[in-house]
Amino acid sequence: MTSPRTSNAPDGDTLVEIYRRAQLIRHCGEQFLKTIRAGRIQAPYYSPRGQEVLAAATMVTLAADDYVVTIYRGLHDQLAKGVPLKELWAEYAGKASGSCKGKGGPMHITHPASGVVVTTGVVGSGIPIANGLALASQVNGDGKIALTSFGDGATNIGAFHEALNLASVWKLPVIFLCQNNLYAEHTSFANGTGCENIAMRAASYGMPGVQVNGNDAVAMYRAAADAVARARAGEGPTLIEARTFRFEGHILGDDSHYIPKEEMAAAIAADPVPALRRQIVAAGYATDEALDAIEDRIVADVAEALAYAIAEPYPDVAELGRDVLDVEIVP
Amino acid sequence: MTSPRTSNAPDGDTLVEIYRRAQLIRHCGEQFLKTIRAGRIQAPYYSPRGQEVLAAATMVTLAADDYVVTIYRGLHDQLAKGVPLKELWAEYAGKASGSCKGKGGPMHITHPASGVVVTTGVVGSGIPIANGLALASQVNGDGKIALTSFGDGATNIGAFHEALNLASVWKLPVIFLCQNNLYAEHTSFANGTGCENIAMRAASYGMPGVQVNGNDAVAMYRAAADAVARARAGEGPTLIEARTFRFEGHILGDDSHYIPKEEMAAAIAADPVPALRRQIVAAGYATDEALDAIEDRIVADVAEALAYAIAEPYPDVAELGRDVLDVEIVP
Amino acid sequence: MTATLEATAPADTKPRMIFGAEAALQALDAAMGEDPTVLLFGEDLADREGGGVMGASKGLSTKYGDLRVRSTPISEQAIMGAAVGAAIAGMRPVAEIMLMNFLTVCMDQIVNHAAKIRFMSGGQTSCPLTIRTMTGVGAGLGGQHSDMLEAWFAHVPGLKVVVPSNHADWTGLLHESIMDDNPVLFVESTLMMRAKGAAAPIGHRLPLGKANVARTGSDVSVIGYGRPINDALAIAEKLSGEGVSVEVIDLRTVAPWDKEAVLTSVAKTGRAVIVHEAVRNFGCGGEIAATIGEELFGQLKAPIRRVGSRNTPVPVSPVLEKAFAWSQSDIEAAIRSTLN
Amino acid sequence: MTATLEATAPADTKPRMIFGAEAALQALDAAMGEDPTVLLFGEDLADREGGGVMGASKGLSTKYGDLRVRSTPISEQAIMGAAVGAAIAGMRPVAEIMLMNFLTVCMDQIVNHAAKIRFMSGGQTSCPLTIRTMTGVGAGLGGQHSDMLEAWFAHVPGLKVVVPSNHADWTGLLHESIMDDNPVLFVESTLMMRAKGAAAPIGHRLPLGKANVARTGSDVSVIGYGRPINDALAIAEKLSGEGVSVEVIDLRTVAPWDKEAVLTSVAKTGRAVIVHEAVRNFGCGGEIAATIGEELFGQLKAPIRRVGSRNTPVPVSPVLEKAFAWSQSDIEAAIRSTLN
Ligand SMILES: Cc1ncc(C[n+]2csc(CCOP(=O)(O)OP(=O)(O)O)c2C)c(N)n1
Ligand SMILES: Cc1ncc(C[n+]2csc(CCOP(=O)(O)OP(=O)(O)O)c2C)c(N)n1
Ligand SMILES: [Mg+2]
Ligand SMILES: [Mg+2]
Repeated sequence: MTSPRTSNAPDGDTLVEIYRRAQLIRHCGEQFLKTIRAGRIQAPYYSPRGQEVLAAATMVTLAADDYVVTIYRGLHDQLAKGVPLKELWAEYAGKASGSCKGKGGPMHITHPASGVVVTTGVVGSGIPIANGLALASQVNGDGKIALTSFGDGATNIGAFHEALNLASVWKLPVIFLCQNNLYAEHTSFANGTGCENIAMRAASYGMPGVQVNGNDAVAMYRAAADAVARARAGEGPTLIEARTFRFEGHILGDDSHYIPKEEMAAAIAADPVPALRRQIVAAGYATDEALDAIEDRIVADVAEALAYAIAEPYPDVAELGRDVLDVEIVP
Repeated sequence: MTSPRTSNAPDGDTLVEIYRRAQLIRHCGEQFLKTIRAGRIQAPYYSPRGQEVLAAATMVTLAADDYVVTIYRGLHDQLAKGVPLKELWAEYAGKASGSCKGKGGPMHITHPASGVVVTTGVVGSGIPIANGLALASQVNGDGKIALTSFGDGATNIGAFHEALNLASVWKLPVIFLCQNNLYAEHTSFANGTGCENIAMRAASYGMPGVQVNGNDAVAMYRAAADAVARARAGEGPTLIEARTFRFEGHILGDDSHYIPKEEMAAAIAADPVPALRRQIVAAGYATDEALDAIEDRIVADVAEALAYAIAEPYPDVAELGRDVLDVEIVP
Repeated sequence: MTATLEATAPADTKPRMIFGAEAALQALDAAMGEDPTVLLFGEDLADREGGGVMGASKGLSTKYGDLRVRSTPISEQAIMGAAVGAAIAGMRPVAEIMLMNFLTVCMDQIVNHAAKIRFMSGGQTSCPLTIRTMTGVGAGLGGQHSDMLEAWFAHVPGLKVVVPSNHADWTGLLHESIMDDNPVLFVESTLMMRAKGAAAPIGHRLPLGKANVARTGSDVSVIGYGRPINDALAIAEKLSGEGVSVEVIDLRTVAPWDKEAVLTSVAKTGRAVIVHEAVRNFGCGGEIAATIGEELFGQLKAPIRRVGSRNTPVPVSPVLEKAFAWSQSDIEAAIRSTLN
Repeated sequence: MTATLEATAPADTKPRMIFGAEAALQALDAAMGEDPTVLLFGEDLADREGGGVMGASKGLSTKYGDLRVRSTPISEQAIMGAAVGAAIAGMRPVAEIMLMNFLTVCMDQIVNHAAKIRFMSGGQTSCPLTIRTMTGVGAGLGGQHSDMLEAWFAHVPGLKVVVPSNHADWTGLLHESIMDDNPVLFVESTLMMRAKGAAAPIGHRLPLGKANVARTGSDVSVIGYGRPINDALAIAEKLSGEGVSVEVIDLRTVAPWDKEAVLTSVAKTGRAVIVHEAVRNFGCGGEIAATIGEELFGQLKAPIRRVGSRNTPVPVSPVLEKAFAWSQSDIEAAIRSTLN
């Protein structure tokens, strides 16, 4: 496990941008919870609440056309990478104007224009795919890199192992971001994983493994920026283990009964979003008023996206025969 | 990577027994090569030539009813664990009296009485199965342990990763023996594997990882005996990386064109079988004459098994409908 | 061997109504109580993790101990491999793979090992394991969480495949599957898991490989398995009002399927409709229809119709999901088309 | 769209005779030369490792460079995932999975990703990858190295499945598969790899989804794909001596299959025999037979027969392997039975 902290800390504007994205995730997520709970949208919902700063501080280090591969719990990654609210909401609602025309749904959000090219629902499955994206960049020499985000539980599945080894052997420009929220569904990290941390697993592939507090915007930014620099320079892959916590259950409806109350309370007390706000205000990067204005704007945008998603039409049934193959079929 | 060499070195008789088993493997293997090359038996043949001492020194540390799971290149493991020559030969020849009635063939040699319960042809696939055998022992409390043998190339496949992690989490009485012969088919260890050695991968699972010269009977014996003791004591799994080399190609017909000539020549010069003989004689554990007698006996036994295999009848066609399910079917 | 005509409701007049999870739990509990070699493992299924995400193993790790009931890491190959090994060593493991699409990460253990070990060892080893898995369209879970893939496994000699259509059968068939000496893939329905149905009586066991004549009739045979059986029964009831007599054959076991029961029924009615939830193309319906067509050539009064889901990945949007899935009206239309 | 009647032998009178590996190599070379986005990876296939264990990619890494042609570790999930990712990013990867049974360790990438990504993304991403794999009974390799599993993939909407029956088609179909904008599973024969056959002319490409009427006839249609087509042709030749006129339809593409060509043929002959190498039960033959039976009801002069391998794992002993596999005499018996 190595920790070469060479990248600079984010400047004030970058921290404010990280905060903006984190708040966007938080408000959007809260609105999803409310909307689904109220039955206005039917969708499985995997809340990223608690992991917002991690995603925001990571994604600001990427270029717009860098690739991101994320998972069912991917709302934070998607918003932080720039997936537009309206297409996202419409997709959750299964509408024709959703980013995937309502065919993929929340677990498969895809928006190539913002670099989010794959969202998967099978644990670990996105990791080998990220290699392929990075491979294309390597062949094309276009300088794009790929980042794949996954959970702690995913590091126990075969695809993780195979993909990290291949990325190392091929020196691919890829970043493996493990968002270690300490639980995989109902199973605690300690009960499912044979080693003490994820970062150390990088040694098995001869690549740098970095452990970082994912809830600390500065530390997360620097770790991500380091990995980006390595990948961009053709020095190969990095495994980042970003420690974090999820405040809601695994999926809407899960009451987190398997998490000790004190553990949850401590995590919520250390909520990274308000912590980042305090940090920004204390450092004088932005005033409370300016941050409030950002938040107001977000609240309005989310409300607009929600209204849009509800109002939009469902796809035409003829859509069923489209996109199965490159030509329309009679299904 | 840890190397707790606590077990005693093998005594003279044990070394002689290791030598006997190694010679059995060598002679049996040579006879297979000849017989298949001559077209008297049609079978794919994966020679273990060069890896005999490794298998012999490992298997003497196991009890008769301990489980072994091995691979297509498993002749050395099977003979060292006690699979009888005649059933083995008859199975290679596809005969009714083969250990598997001719249904499994060389790649699936099975002989529960000697503990060889599974031989697989899919790289890495036996590793998770060994966990299940060890699990049964753990539940039954019968003290049996399971050893699974596989190649260096197999450590890059997902099943390896998943199985080692699970064995660690469940503290299973299982030994993971990687026979690192430096090549996986035509791919060199360095070109396929992202890290410098296999033993270090044990750290990813919080289990001891031991690297040993598998061609050194004493070192191999001690490493295996250590792992056996750990498993037997309920202390959990061990990963052993035993370095070795294969002298013949991957499979009969492969001319090893991808192996540098000097590398091959050096390995053959260090042939572990005669080396062990010199060691035994030098230490006075046995005379050359006694060792010759052992070899003569082996040569006779192999010849007898060959003759048996050739003479035995093929299975009845009705066998096709048997053993598909627990009851006979019309296929 | 002919089909068994069996009431799916238990003996007492007012059966207890239970969720699907309880139907599974009843069988698991009974099998574990009866046979100490029955082991359970899979993700989150011990009580420390809540006894299964659906609660289908609630209480079992407490009752039978942590040695016999274990939560696992997210490692399906390791889960399935452990089941194979334990089975070889004389256990009756029940491995839970949360959703059927996740079988795609552990096919090797199922297809190359569990299914073949008895044969490849010449009968020296056997592999009496049960794989419980869940799937189905209608829950809005989309392409990677809804596929019915039983046709794959039916095509693998050495495996048995069971798909229950109701809660009582679920219990009876699962218990039997665990006690069967062959590897069995047991496919449960996500939506039935969340729905209530009549419980099976205590100790209920149903033989594998035997179909159930769920409704007798004389004009047309509807043959299928799993959830669509309930739709077939509903349509049969509806059509009986029009004087059309529909026989409904619930295969229960997809492989090996009860050919005799099916042929007996179709020989009687002269008309057949096959229905399953899986995508129609290259689904199990093809085998059944082809067999009927071959065996009863010249005796059929109408073409054999097949009903299944559409030939696309499972979409998420409710309108598309509905259009994708087989439906009662598909079944009705197929039946009517055989009557013209 | 009707079937194309096409000579499988190239134009010049004395075609070059080549091993199967060369048939594949010819297509790979042509595709790589034509399109710089074509990438190749799989175990041992670069020249450093000998250009593929069969030599099917010999010289390509030298000719097109190590960036485009790469040997991989033994990591099929990583291989297939890399193919999926590269395809999404605009490449045309050809991933080699040494043997078909090893697809069982990377089914997730094929089934949950490659096949569905276009649909699940609403058409925003596509996955133009080709999977080359090898298999087949007769080489004495047994249960884990010989299975024909194409029925699984035919049942997965979004995938194309191609199985050539001869060397020239192999080249023509492989080239086309690589250029196809959908994920294609391309199944090669282990025994054909080692056998010689007539080479395709330079630049040979054959359309996917179109069957080949390999022999015209009027009494009975034999429909199939892969190696048994050659047996069907041999039997057709033999029976022609008895005045029986057999039409042989080589599907070439199993999914989507050329329904029109098949129905046209059977409408003409009134008799059908389906043949494939895979185990008969729940194989692709069921779909084809069921479709013919449904579409041509009342027009058939005899029951549709299906020929396939027996319903067991693939045995090793030569006598059992022979008993397991489909055979010419199976095909002959099936044809004769339709003529009674
Ligand atoms: C191969 C596979 N197995 C099981 C599941 C069911 N499942 C969905 S999420 C999940 C837990 C994943 O935990 P982790 O990787 O830590 O990510 P987190 O949900 O905590 O973000 C499980 C087991 C799945 N989707 N895929
Ligand atoms: C999953 C899988 N992929 C590929 C193969 C083909 N194959 C057979 S042996 C082998 C090399 C294995 O190398 P290693 O693990 O080092 O064992 P060794 O043969 O050197 O003993 C390969 C690639 C296979 N049998 N299974
Ligand atoms: Mg987690
Ligand atoms: Mg090796």
